[in-house]
Amino acid sequence: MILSNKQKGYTMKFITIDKNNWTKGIDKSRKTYQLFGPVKDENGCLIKKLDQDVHPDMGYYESVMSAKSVLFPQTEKILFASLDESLEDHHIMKRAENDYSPRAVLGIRPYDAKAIALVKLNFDTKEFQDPYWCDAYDVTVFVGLGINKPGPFDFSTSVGTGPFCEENLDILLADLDDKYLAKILTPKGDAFAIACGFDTMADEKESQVLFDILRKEAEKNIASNVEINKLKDKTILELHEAPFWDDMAFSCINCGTCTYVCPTCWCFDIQDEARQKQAFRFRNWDTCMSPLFTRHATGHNPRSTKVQRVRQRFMHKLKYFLDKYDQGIMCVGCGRCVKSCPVNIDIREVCNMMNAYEKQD
Amino acid sequence: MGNLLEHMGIERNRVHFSWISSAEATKFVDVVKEISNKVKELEPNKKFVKDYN
Amino acid sequence: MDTCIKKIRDLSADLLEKGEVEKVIGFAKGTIPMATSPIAIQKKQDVDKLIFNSTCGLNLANYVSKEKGKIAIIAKGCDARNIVTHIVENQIQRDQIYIIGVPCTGMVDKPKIAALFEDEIIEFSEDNGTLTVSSLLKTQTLKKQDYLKGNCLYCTHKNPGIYDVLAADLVEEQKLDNLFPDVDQIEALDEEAKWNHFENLTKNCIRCYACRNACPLCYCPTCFVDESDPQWLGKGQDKTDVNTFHFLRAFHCAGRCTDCGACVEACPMGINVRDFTRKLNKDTFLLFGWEAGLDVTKRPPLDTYSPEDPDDFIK
Amino acid sequence: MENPYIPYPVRIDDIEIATEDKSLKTFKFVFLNEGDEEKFSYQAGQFAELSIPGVGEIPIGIASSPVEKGFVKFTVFRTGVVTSYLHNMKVGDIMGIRGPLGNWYPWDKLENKNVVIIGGGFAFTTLRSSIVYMLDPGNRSKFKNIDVVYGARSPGMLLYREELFEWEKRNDINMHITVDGTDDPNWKYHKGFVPQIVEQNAPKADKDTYAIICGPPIMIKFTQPSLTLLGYKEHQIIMSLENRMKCGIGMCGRCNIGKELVCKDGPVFTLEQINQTPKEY
Repeated sequence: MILSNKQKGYTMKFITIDKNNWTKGIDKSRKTYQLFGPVKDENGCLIKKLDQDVHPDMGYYESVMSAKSVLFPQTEKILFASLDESLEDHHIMKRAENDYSPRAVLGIRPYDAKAIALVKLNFDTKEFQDPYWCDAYDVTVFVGLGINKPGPFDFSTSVGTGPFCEENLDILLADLDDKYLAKILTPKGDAFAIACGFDTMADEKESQVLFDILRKEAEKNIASNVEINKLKDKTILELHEAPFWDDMAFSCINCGTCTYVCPTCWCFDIQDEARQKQAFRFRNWDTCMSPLFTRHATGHNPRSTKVQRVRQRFMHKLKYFLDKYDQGIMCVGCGRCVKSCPVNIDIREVCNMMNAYEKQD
Repeated sequence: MGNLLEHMGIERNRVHFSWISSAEATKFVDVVKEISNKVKELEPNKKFVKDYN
Repeated sequence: MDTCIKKIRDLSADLLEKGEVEKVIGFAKGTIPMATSPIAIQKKQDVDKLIFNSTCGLNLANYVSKEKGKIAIIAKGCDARNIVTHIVENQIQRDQIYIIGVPCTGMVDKPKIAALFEDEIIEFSEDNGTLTVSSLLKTQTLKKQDYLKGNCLYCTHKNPGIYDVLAADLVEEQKLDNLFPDVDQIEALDEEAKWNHFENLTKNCIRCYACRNACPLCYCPTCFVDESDPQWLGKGQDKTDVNTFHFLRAFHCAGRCTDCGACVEACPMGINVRDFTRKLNKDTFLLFGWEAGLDVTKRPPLDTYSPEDPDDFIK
Repeated sequence: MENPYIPYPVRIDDIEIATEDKSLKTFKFVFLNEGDEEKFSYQAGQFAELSIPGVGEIPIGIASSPVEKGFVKFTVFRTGVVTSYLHNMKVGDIMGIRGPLGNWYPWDKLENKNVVIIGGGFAFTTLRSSIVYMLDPGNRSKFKNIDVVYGARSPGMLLYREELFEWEKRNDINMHITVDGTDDPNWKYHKGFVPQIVEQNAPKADKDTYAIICGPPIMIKFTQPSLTLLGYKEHQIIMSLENRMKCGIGMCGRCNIGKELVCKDGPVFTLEQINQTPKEY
């Protein structure tokens, strides 16, 4: 792990950050970085861009939405063109100018950072790179906050991540009451720490021991889990034709909540809008729960029923993704969909059901 | 509908309802005049307008 | 409440055994505290999955439209009102549906309870109007009356108005001098403040359409927001598009909304969508003396014409 | 980094009404920028996104053939918002093309093989591209026998009629043109549905014979048994699928059948591959 950074000749290090200096430090970084982080309002906690006078709520318990929007806004202008025929370049589409100055996400949950690594498999491929997502990814520093007390619906350890998972993070913070112990994992993280003026070195051995203790303690407190060991060996068709989908999908109202709160769901729609002499092309999050997602212009719909759509979501996460990339399932165990689903369809139950399913001959 | 728009903070005088037969040309002209005057008094609307920038 | 659950199960078992219905639509226990999940029971041996408590805030009428066979449904006051609406709007026939009525003592406001805790709730139980709620950090005992959903506070139809059998004794309806104090509060604001209220209300909306999809009234084969030809509004997060969706959806429910609160119950972002619909409920009540879902023989006011209809808004 | 969402700017060079009911038109586009044609180098069977700024995009099979230079052609059925808009556009209008996208018919594998092409209705576009490609003097010798079964509702609904009748006259390709029905007394070709014509006229399969099918789902469904009857194995039946698409580059997630993405891993699959995925097309 973190092999790429070792290749670059970077050695990871530890620093301590006194909480009294935290706000001053991150404010200092604003000269070069746009900051994102958890903000609470009357309806809960969201990961948002932080205005000058807003600071991240590092004691936050859980955010309804994940951090995926930092790289992948729910609505993003991707192209524009002029429709004014008196102009030379009318009707020729160009890339919309978005801001790709450096940004840092503060207090991201380790499993959300891992989710971004999974989403990267979709947006950064051998054949095509999504320039909007990839450019945002390249300029983003992920400053994770280890979860000392995982919530009751966190099942991250059973899906290959965990409360102190370091994957895809540039810095991992451990909350030690009066201070943070920070593990600077990459040069990108190092540059951010420098921009904040955080430079109190900590002993490497001691710090690592402390991280290990915190991690073990936190992992011990995870009360929820799923079984995924047998998913790989089943065929797509046997799971697809399993008898449990009808009952499982009955209560589903086909809203997009589960897909929108999910840190690993990346599906999107492309929409054009025109106003006066300007044309815009946007992309918006989309959801496989909507019948429109797959409906042809002719009216034909390969997934016209609710059951087909619910099955698609779980098959994609727990089987297609696993088979396609061989990087585990497309779920990081954050439990957001479990909590937000209006009718309480629980991915843990579905996953266990799929894992335990044996075809009857 | 007028009530709900007003409830959401749209000025009452921006929304008008009228029932005009195709034969009532003068009524049509009068109503349009009256509406344009009332809306002009309100200055440009900033609500329910999309911003593309 | 426990005797009511037993009655629901016994009645359901009986109906299924005699083959009088193909399935019973009710609520099952959820996998996390305060969650319940609509379920269709088709076998007698499964009736023990049925439960009923103060967290059954969704509206089961949402699950019966377009049903072909004979079904039974567990109905609170508001579910029953929406069944009436379904019958009036030809979404289901009266003789197709066997209604197991449950007089309701109100549903709880889950976000309001959750807000009392810093961490997550791990246990929830209730006994005769007392709620016991625990997180890892603390346990609290609450009076259910203080934590009712917004729509239950102003509910004057707790008893199902239509049923084939009751699973519990009827309850006393509350008498209210003012049915719409929440609407009055917004009406008292000036234009700017009203506008800000609604902009702020929907600022976190993610357009998941849970409100629409949880609503028994929203059974259109293609909703106007999904229509592409013509496309009525943009599909992104532009706040004008977001509020146009909420505004028009509310209007499509004018004179039909029973204020069951399923929209708010379903919203993952804690938006009180009822701020839109309640205004129309108040207007139809004041203008036409109308409350939806009380009478299977009456068409909703926006569906009928009478010379007495108020027309002072029209020139 | 190349931005895969930015279309190449093109000008509409010609518009031809393709069928008698005017529901299909063939658009000929030329690239505005020098060099774009080369970047857009494609194979028969691929598709592209036709991109109209402010209106939207639609994935359409490329009807011109890699051996035809200087332009690209698409035949478009008017059905949704974008296609209706496109049908109202004029010669000279500027729009965009994004591609080429997806995979293509397996031309390497088909070398020295007999090829049977089966098409129905307006899904004949990439098949036209393929036939023109195979008949090209530089390519014809690479293939053994070529048979084409193509059917439409009526004679006036057949695409590329003039070319069809030209091919009919050649002796290096066996044409089996059919219509569902016609009252034209001079109609000298077949009458009947595609599956039935396939059963009666297509060559029996040996290990060197491959069938390429493209058509509406219902035609594909009913043609499969005919081919099986003629001895075609699953891996010898090659199909092109159409699912709703947006990005065309395997990212937006909607066009999957199982773990395969029709836009990127397809649209061309063998029946053998398709039979291992859920039938969500």
